[in-house]
Amino acid sequence: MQTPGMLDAGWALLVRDIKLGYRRIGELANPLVFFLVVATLFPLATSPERELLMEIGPGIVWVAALLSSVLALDTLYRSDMDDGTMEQMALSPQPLAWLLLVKTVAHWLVSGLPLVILAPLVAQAFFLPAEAGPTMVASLALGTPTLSLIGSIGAALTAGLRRGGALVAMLVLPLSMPILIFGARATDLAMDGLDVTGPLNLLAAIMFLALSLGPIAAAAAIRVSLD
Amino acid sequence: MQTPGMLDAGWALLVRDIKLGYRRIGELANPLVFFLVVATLFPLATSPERELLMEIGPGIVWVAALLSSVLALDTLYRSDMDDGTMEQMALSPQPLAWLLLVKTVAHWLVSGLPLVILAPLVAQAFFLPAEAGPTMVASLALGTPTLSLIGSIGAALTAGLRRGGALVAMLVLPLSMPILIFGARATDLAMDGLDVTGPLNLLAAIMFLALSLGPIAAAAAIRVSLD
Amino acid sequence: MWTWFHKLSSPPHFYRLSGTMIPWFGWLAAALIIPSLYAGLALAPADYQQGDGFRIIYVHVPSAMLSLFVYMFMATAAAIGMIWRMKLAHAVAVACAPIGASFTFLALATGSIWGKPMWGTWWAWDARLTAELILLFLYLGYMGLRAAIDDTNRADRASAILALVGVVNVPIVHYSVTWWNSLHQASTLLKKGGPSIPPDMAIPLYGMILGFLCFFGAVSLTRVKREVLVREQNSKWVKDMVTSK
Amino acid sequence: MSISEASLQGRGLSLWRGDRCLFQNLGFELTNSQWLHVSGGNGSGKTTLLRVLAGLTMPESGDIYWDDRRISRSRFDYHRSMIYMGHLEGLKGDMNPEENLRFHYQLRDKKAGERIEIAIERLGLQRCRSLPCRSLSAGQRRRAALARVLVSSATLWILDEPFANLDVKGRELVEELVSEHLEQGGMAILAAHHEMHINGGTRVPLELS
Amino acid sequence: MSISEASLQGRGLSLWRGDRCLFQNLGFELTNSQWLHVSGGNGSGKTTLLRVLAGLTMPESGDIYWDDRRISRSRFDYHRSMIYMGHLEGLKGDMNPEENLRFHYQLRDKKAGERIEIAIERLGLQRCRSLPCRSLSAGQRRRAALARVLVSSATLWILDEPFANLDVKGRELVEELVSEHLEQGGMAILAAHHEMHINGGTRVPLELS
Amino acid sequence: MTARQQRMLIVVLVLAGVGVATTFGLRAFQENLLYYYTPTQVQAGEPPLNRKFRVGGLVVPGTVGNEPGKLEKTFDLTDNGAMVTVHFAGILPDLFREGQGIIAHGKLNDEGVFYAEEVLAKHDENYMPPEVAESLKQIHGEEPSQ
Ligand code: HEM
Ligand SMILES: Nc1ncnc2c1ncn2[C@@H]1O[C@H](COP(=O)(O)OP(=O)(O)OP(=O)(O)O)[C@@H](O)[C@H]1O
Ligand SMILES: Nc1ncnc2c1ncn2[C@@H]1O[C@H](COP(=O)(O)OP(=O)(O)OP(=O)(O)O)[C@@H](O)[C@H]1O
Ligand SMILES: [Mg+2]
Ligand SMILES: [Mg+2]
Repeated sequence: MQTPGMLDAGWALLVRDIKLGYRRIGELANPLVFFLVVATLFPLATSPERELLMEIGPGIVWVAALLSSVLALDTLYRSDMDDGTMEQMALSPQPLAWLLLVKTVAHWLVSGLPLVILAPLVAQAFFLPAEAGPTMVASLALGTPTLSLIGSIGAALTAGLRRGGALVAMLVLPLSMPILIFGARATDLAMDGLDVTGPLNLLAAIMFLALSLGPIAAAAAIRVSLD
Repeated sequence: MQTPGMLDAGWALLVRDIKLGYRRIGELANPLVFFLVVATLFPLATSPERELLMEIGPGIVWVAALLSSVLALDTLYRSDMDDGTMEQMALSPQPLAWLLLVKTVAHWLVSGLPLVILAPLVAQAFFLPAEAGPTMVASLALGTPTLSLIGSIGAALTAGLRRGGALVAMLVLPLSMPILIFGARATDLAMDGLDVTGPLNLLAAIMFLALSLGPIAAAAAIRVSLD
Repeated sequence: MWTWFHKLSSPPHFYRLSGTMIPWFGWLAAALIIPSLYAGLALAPADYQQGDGFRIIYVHVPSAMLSLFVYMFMATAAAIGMIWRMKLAHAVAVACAPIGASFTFLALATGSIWGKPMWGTWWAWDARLTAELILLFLYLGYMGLRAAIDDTNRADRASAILALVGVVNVPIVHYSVTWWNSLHQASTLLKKGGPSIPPDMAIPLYGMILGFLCFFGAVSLTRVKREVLVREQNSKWVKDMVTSK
Repeated sequence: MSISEASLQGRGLSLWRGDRCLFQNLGFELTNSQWLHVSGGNGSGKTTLLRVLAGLTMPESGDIYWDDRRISRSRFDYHRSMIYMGHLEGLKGDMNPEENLRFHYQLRDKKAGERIEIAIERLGLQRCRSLPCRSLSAGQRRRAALARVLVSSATLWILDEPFANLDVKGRELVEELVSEHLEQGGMAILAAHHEMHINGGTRVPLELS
Repeated sequence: MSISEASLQGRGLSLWRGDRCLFQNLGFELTNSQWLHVSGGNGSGKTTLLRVLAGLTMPESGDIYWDDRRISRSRFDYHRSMIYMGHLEGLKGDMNPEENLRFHYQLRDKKAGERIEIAIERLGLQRCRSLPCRSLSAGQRRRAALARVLVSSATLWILDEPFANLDVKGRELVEELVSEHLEQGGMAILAAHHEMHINGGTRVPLELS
Repeated sequence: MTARQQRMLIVVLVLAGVGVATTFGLRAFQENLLYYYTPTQVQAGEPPLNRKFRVGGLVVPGTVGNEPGKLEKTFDLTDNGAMVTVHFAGILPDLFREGQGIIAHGKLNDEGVFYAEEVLAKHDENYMPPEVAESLKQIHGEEPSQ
């Protein structure tokens, strides 16, 4: 018997999770379509004027990002919890925090990354100036992983409960507020041609904090849920 | 043996679902908190100018309502499906469509009604004029049940699937768009002191249509999911 | 009539029949589309207002009409499949969805391209345009739902329900221009008191519409044929056919 | 005989799953005091057949008749006189066994109230009657599901692996309950891997392969 | 003997659930070629005890020692040499049995690849090896979970009701597998309601009440 | 309740529901569900003051104030009933010309002048070659009616 290294095990889990996420080609489109649909809702509900849309554009992109990440959260650990896979992972020789981190990364790759890539397109639809594009992408690239990491703690805490959906949102959304504020602020500043390093640095700081402490908290929460 | 009437059975189910929904006091707050958080997000993400907020206010309230209703959808039938209660309901002498309607009503009472009640408060936060308040409440009172009813079809279609989250949203949101448009329009009109009977009538029409046909579609979908 | 219906619904019979019909539809489509397109783009006079810009009508209108027609066709097939538990009808519905989505996309795209010079905007949140966009989302939702269910039988019935629910959107797309003061023009061809377009402009348009219909017939039959083959791969007639080749 | 005359027939039932034929042209007839013993190895299609008989799954071809009427046409009557217990227990984890039973009988039978008490006692659930079902042991959950069957005054019991997770006493109890039901003129359809010692009623064997 | 020396001890284990004491001051010792037979009626605490022994649940008091080291201190070593099969199978419904097995061994053991094939054959899963697990029958799923146990070269097997849902042949197979494992010097902890005919190894009884 | 009664009840309820829905629907269509207001409605004071809305109508021939070198334009809109003066600073769509249907989006000021921020040309459903349009004009002395 030769226990696989953390990297090997992590890679296997990553591949599995992405494969499960995209088992059918059609599903590749889901987060994208969801994001687009949510973005469509705003011009429908408010009035579709260029100026207004420009003003609320960054906010909408961020809200859509947050929501589509929260919406997918419920399934992050729930299914592994329900079918016993989580038990097996907790009993494997790999550190649970590492496995959960990998799962979170996979979740981000499936639900967050498409959004980062698609953001410029939505920005176009909201008539945001081209120079704000890179900042929007950068802020989303720094912010959405943090959303997933924070979300993963919430998902772990509620994994043992039946109806987690709204509860996760309740735990996660308040914690995600700062990210939203600074993310949208960065894009706003870029639209006015101002310096954006401040908010971006802050987003990076939060991301690394979440990256190093999040999985440990999540692992502890999962062990409690399994008890 | 004496089969209970539809009203008795429906009442029992309603009481059970509400009891389960509120079994933990904390969860009473969930949809509300979600709604509030989404609504708060905008002033945070965009700039908190009075005029802008006034303009997007009705739209934001509606989008928040729609999203918090979609978010809660996943749990509407899922848990009954997973533990076999749905099987038993499908095999009871009560019409399945009726039982599903009752479940949807319970879902609305837990997730939609608090929102209707809370809306004037949010309207305040967005500086909406007081005369728009009653219309906003009326439009939400007519629109959110429809959202739940349409959502229930989506939830029924995806009840047997593991990862329904984003798919439900994708199925439900397009169909909900008209409600969003007319709901926000009504509030908009009321803000200008104009006649709102048109959109309100339309919302009522859609609600009754959804009320009479929605449960039948949902029942058919559940039978398919159980197969 | 009833026996004909039954015979048609038997997969091997349908397979053979569609095999002979596809070329007919294909050639008919080519024979209609090519001359109509030429007539529309070169022979028809320019419009008194829009000049040559109006010629995009020859793609926009057929694809827009087909987007609605295909949806109704698909929903009807789905309903037949649900009511009479006819698998072939489900196969037809499945085969139609991507085609309908493509027509919808084409209508949206050509509409936008047309809208930019004529209206001065690519897009407006007008009733017709929004409803057409919802139609696209419905097609996508239909395909997404199918993709998410692995059992064909269940996928058939679940997606059929969705298709039927979505039917409410079709009259909204069609009548939006009469119900609301939309930016989109009202109906030209189906106008009360006859079409308000002269024959030399209209005939190529009718030709294109018929051509698109035949094209739809050919493509959909091809897709249904393949779908039937996949679904019936374990049945005797398919195995016989494969071995005899 | 406290249960009125009834009959269940399956005619020409066939079902494929993927490329696999689970059963083809299967037929049987069951009347009062008879029980259908569905047997076969793992994956032979017992669960699937039971779901077809309950009306949850559509057979590819063939029909099921209850009192000579197709069950798809007389759902109300059939479901009133039939109770199904599958692999899933149908208990809400947040409610205790008693609440669960009460809820099910609010949908099925107005008069079941008194029988709930008896069923809880009979199945040995007194100790855990007020625990939420999620913290019950596997066997206790199974017993609660069986209590639901017992409370129903259904003519036809359809039980899928009723013995799973039960201890020795529990298994004997189930055999006893089924026997009593058959003696009163009821019918039962059982799928199980264990030998069954059912004294009352007549066994109708049905072996799937 | 292909498996190296090892020992598992429980000392002074106690656990309450609500106001109920499931076990108190429970102790045992297990070494190579021994198996612990945990028995007791429904709800007596077998599953709970097995989860405690696996390290999933914390006992109220007492400790478990693997090779004389507390398992809470040497998680890595313990989890490497132990495999647990509970009421839940730990199979992803969207993946087929083979993919599931492969995934588990990518986390546990680099060299398990070759043994997967053998395990699938041994447990009779050839026919359904490429079906998504959600469409397997209950018994087939149980067999896939057992295949996971078989593939592991773990010293200690902890199996909770391994016989549930299995047909007669399946039950015999499990007995055979456990016997072989014990003969090779392995250890096992089994909770079951059925009589077990395990020839290899020594039985250490543990009755919960 | 018997099976039959149950089925009847459901059918009745569904039909009643659809009926009520139709009533509301019909009532809704008698009300204001517009994408834009007509000049007549504007004159009657229907649209809101100090808020943006859309006006649609035909550009009245001869009213397009064309100051060369300047982007700003003023013109009148009519629906063959009332008239509204529109002021617009920006690039007009190709199809904008006298007699053409357009939709303007903006605000009404105190003097009743409509300050547009966006002008969209609305094309009607009539298609014809230029010569025909010309001859029609000669016969009727006007553009084909909207
Ligand atoms: C994105 C923008 C557009 C969309 C989504 C769209 C959509 C549609 C749809 C769905 C139809 C079919 C209606 C039916 O059969 O009932 C249609 C028809 C038509 N559209 Fe568009 N359209 C767009 C832009 C335009 C533009 C810019 C023009 C020209 C100014 C135009 C001219 C027409 C015409 C002439 C018809 C045929 C009407 C008839 O005779 O029935 N469309 N459009
Ligand atoms: N898509 C498919 N293709 C091929 N076979 C399938 C498919 N879906 C399900 N099956 C098979 O159908 C059978 C379903 O069996 P079912 O659950 O009815 O068995 P069972 O007799 O209840 O078994 P058990 O004793 O294990 O509970 C399984 O053998 C499964 O492998
Ligand atoms: N909060 C609580 N209060 C009192 N008793 C509890 C509580 N939570 C769980 N229990 C009891 O603890 C026991 C847990 O038993 P466990 O699942 O370990 O039983 P088991 O021996 O595996 O039974 P089975 O043979 O049915 O699988 C059950 O009897 C349950 O009723
Ligand atoms: Mg089974
Ligand atoms: Mg147990």
